[in-house]
Amino acid sequence: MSALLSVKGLVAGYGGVPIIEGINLDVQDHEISVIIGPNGAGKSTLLKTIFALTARSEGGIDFAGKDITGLKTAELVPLGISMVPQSRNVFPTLTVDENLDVGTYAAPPKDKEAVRESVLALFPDLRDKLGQPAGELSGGQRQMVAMGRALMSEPKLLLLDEPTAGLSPAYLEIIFDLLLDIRKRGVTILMVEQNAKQALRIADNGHVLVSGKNFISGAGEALLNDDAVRRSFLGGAAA
Amino acid sequence: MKKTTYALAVAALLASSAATLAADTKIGLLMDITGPIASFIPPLQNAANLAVSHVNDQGGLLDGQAVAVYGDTTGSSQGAVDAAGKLINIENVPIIMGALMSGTTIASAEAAAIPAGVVQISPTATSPAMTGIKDNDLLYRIVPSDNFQGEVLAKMVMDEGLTKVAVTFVNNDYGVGIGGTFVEAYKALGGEVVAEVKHEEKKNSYRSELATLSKAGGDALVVIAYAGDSGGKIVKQAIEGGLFTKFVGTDGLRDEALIADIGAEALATSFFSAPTSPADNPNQAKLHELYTAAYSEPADKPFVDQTYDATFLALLAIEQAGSADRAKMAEALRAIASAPGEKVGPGEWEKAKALIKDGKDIDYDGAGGSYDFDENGDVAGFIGKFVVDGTVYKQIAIVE
Amino acid sequence: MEMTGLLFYLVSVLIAGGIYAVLCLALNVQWGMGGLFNAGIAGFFAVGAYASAIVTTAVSSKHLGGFGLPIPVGLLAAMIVAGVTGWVVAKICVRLKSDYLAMASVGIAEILRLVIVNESWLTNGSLGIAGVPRPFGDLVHGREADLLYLAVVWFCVLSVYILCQRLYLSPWGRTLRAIRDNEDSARAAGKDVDWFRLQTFVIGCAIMGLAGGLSAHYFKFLSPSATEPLLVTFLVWVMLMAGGSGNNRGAIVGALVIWFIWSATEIFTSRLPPEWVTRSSYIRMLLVGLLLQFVLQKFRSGLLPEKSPKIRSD
Amino acid sequence: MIDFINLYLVPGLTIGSVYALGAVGISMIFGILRFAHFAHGDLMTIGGYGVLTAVWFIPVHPLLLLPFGIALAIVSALAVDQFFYKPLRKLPTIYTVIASFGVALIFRSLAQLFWSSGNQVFISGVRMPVVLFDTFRISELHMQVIILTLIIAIALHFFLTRSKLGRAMRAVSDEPELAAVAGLDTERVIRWTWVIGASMAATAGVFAGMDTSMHPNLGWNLLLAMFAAAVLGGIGKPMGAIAGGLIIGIAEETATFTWLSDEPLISPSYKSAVAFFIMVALLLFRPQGLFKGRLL
Repeated sequence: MSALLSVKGLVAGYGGVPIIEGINLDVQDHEISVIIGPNGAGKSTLLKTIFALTARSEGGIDFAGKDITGLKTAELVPLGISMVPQSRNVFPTLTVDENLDVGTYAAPPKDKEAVRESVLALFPDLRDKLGQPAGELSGGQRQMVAMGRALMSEPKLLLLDEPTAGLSPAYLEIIFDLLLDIRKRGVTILMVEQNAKQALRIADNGHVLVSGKNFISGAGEALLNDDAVRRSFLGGAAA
Repeated sequence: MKKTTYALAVAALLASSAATLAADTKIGLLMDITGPIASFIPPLQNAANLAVSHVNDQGGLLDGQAVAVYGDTTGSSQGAVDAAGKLINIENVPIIMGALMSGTTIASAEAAAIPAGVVQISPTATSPAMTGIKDNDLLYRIVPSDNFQGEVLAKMVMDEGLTKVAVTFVNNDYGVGIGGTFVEAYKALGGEVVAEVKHEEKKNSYRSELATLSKAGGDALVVIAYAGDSGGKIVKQAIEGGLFTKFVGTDGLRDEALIADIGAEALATSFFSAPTSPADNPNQAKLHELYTAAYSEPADKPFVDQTYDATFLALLAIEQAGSADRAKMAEALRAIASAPGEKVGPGEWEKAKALIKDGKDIDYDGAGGSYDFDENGDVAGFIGKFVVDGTVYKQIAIVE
Repeated sequence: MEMTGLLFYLVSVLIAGGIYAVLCLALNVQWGMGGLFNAGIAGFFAVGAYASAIVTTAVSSKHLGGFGLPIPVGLLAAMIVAGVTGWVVAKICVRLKSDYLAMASVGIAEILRLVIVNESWLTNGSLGIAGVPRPFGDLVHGREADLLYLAVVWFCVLSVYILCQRLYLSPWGRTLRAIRDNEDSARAAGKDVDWFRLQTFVIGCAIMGLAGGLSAHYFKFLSPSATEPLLVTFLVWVMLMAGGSGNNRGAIVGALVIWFIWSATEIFTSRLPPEWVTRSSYIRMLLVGLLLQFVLQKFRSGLLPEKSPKIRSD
Repeated sequence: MIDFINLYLVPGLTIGSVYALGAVGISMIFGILRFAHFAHGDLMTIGGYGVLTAVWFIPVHPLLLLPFGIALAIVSALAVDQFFYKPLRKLPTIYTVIASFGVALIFRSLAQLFWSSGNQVFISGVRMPVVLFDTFRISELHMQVIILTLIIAIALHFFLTRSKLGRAMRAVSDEPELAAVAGLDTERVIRWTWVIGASMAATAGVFAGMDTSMHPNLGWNLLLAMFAAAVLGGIGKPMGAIAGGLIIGIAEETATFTWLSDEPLISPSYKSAVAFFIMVALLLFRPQGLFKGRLL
């Protein structure tokens, strides 16, 4: 089985200083993959480079059997990739409904109304807030709007940059449950996460990044129980 | 490759100056071409060019042609000093006509012309401060200082039987100069200024100013501003608003454009003051005829007469001096401008040249007056009273 | 073109260029070191010019003044009054981001202009202040007096340059550049960013005031036409960008080069074919506008770039 | 009282409409391109001259020839964006601000080159105002200006909230990086921002020119008040800019009304300072503007 997303020898960074140096990564279809690692390891940069938001200097990216190296973000969205950035992930003065609508602009779905309904089915809380400016919502609700917006283009692959950053533990659970729901709908997820333990629990695959390089990859459960990973990144003994 | 092209272009430009024949004589025309009074300049450049072309069409200057070299003050002191400096040091002109605004005229005279010993003759600078400058007899102007027109205007208004007026003037050296003197003189004559409002140029609406002016109920509105700018707008908006029907204006307002814009009927009871010459002046009509023939546009615009005259006077001074020697200019200028002497008017270069050649004394009487300089380089001037007659202005009285 | 003429033209270019160099150094303190966008240079320049003129002229019934004080006192007053004005402005706007400061400073300059043309008791309004003395004015007359003034102006340029250079290299200057390049980390390092900015703005404004004073004594006559924003604010920006913002020597070189270009272009544009000559002034303005675009795009770091490369925060 | 309406309020609304239309563009450009566009006033001037030129050839009412001015302003705006602003897009925005300073000068000198520096009028002659209820006097032009501005404001509102392009513009203005993440074509949004900003600027320029006369400094002289209006309305809030423009216009005119005594509250000489004082007060006490715009 070939991977949905395949990253080979990716080098990227800012102003000539590489932040990620030769990353290899495969993301299988219909799976949740999570990237963990210490601060500054280049996790977000990897995500941004895949989505063409950061300049790539070397390496290649394949998506769904197609070489997407060098394509622009606006060209990736119609191919079926969306991303939810870590912060500033909603348009604050646009209403929730408008936020969702903007999600369809780059890749208009055939039946916009149906997609909207299915997204709202995933986030029923948003239904009463459709007319409210997104900036007035709580952090967790905003995360939902952001994910909803990303799903409006009916992506095959959803890139999430720390979806639980700054959220209360209660919301953390809700978001992780939602991710499982989203996967059920056939969307592949690649996410960067700080809450490594919880993330690895729901993940099919995990990748550990250390100072811009692959450290170790494996199944989520396997990584959770890996001694080296546990010592370095999960904080002490196994849970 | 590109560099070569640039170098060639620069060389060509420089060469074009060298192409000026040795016998030709330059005259410096210092004008506020860009900057706050840019809108007045095009007809004034026409007027100056007309004077130069009259010279060149009628025998030329000295042994060659007259060549006009412009300097742009950019309406600023820095630019004025710089432009005058270039005319003096690079172009090596013997005499400068200009500048137009008092501020640029005085700055260029103080920091460039006077130190270099170059005569400067301004057609329009009216600031009283010019009189007191230590100029070694180098700074001249052919308009009376503000004090004069303001005083005369006050007398005219009183004589008209208007004892209560509202006054508005544009907030620049022209408006404030005449306006201030007018108010003082008018009060001294027993008149009552019911409202006095200084206004900014180039605003869109002057209705709130007019509201203040009209509230006090004056007999007429005295407008000291330019027809092409705030003055015209104020008259128009006052009529449209039904606030005033009678206006008193100065030379800035006495512009054919005003009649064209407002209509003679609405201005029937209004009158205007403007510098003029002692007797009924055929020279003005003549200049206007020449100007209209050359540019096919009306000539009755502010300062066209004075600019032509100042340029013509400067050219006459060079001819009179017999060479482009700066040191001789002041004396020559006084000789050709003042009585006695045979009268010469606008466009009469051939006649003037012949008279000078014969060693006869001449006296230029221009379209804007007769210009007899006093010891300060000022002219006494005569102020005419004008009313609208059809599409033009008619002079009905003269005050000395 | 006789040689003495050329010499005196050069002298006048160097005097004006020197006054611009002072302005440019002042802007370099504000923008080059502090990253503060001051679009109201003309206002502070005007305040300085009027302060010095009022303090040094003889008694006049037309405006405030008649103090007849020595010229150095006038220049000092110019710096103080412009500095205080700058302080008031900075108090209001310095914590705002650059564009707001730009708009606010344009507005300040406009207000100052209105005050100058309207409050005749203070400034004689649009009629201007006559008889502003030149230093050593009684010593030499004629064009030679310019040589003396040239020395005075360049003495000031040199003094301001030394001051700016010391500021630049001092710990204060380092902090300032740190703030300019990365405000957040400077703030995190416990620097009182707003206070540093305020100081920068005030110092810059005071130096602008000095330049204003110098120009008033050069023209010997001061009217609102000495403070045209185009020739003061705009040109100084072009100069600093062309010279190399952040570099004090660059500021001086930029001032001289751009003033020379501005001044000398007229010698060429006035040689255009006759049908263009009456429009030559606009062509000159157009060229300067295009020159600025060229500098911004192809020549951004200027003739003398700042030595330590800027670390861009974005 | 009727004097207040005739001589202060209606002129205030008229000039306010001009400010409003100009401020919309400034606010949108500020929101989307994130820089203060100092050449916006001169863009108005260019638009005004476009119509003036059309009037010389086609002798109909100038307002009918508005499309010519709009077209000229759009072409000019897109050209300067392409050649002068776009190359600086990746740099700190302040470089673009400086560039726009230069563009303002370029526009002005071009206007002087092509149309000369004199004052030129669209329609000459005294136009007596329409008198309603015996005392209410309003000129035809002012009525046209105010009504057209209202229509434009309503159309703009629907455009921004209902159309895809309008929403995309607001999205880019809100969070440009997120808009890029969402795959929006930012350059296209920028182009449309210039199109709309330039159209309104041209309209405002024609209104201002018709009310008085065209001259090369027309727009530059209005710039400060338009900046104030944009700040007042909240940066990146086009509808706020409309409200801000009207408020500034009315404030400027009515500030000279005899509110407290027989003397004007503020001397008319200081009228142009009113906009600025409002702006400073706002920066001090409510920097996000009246309508919660972005805080810079």
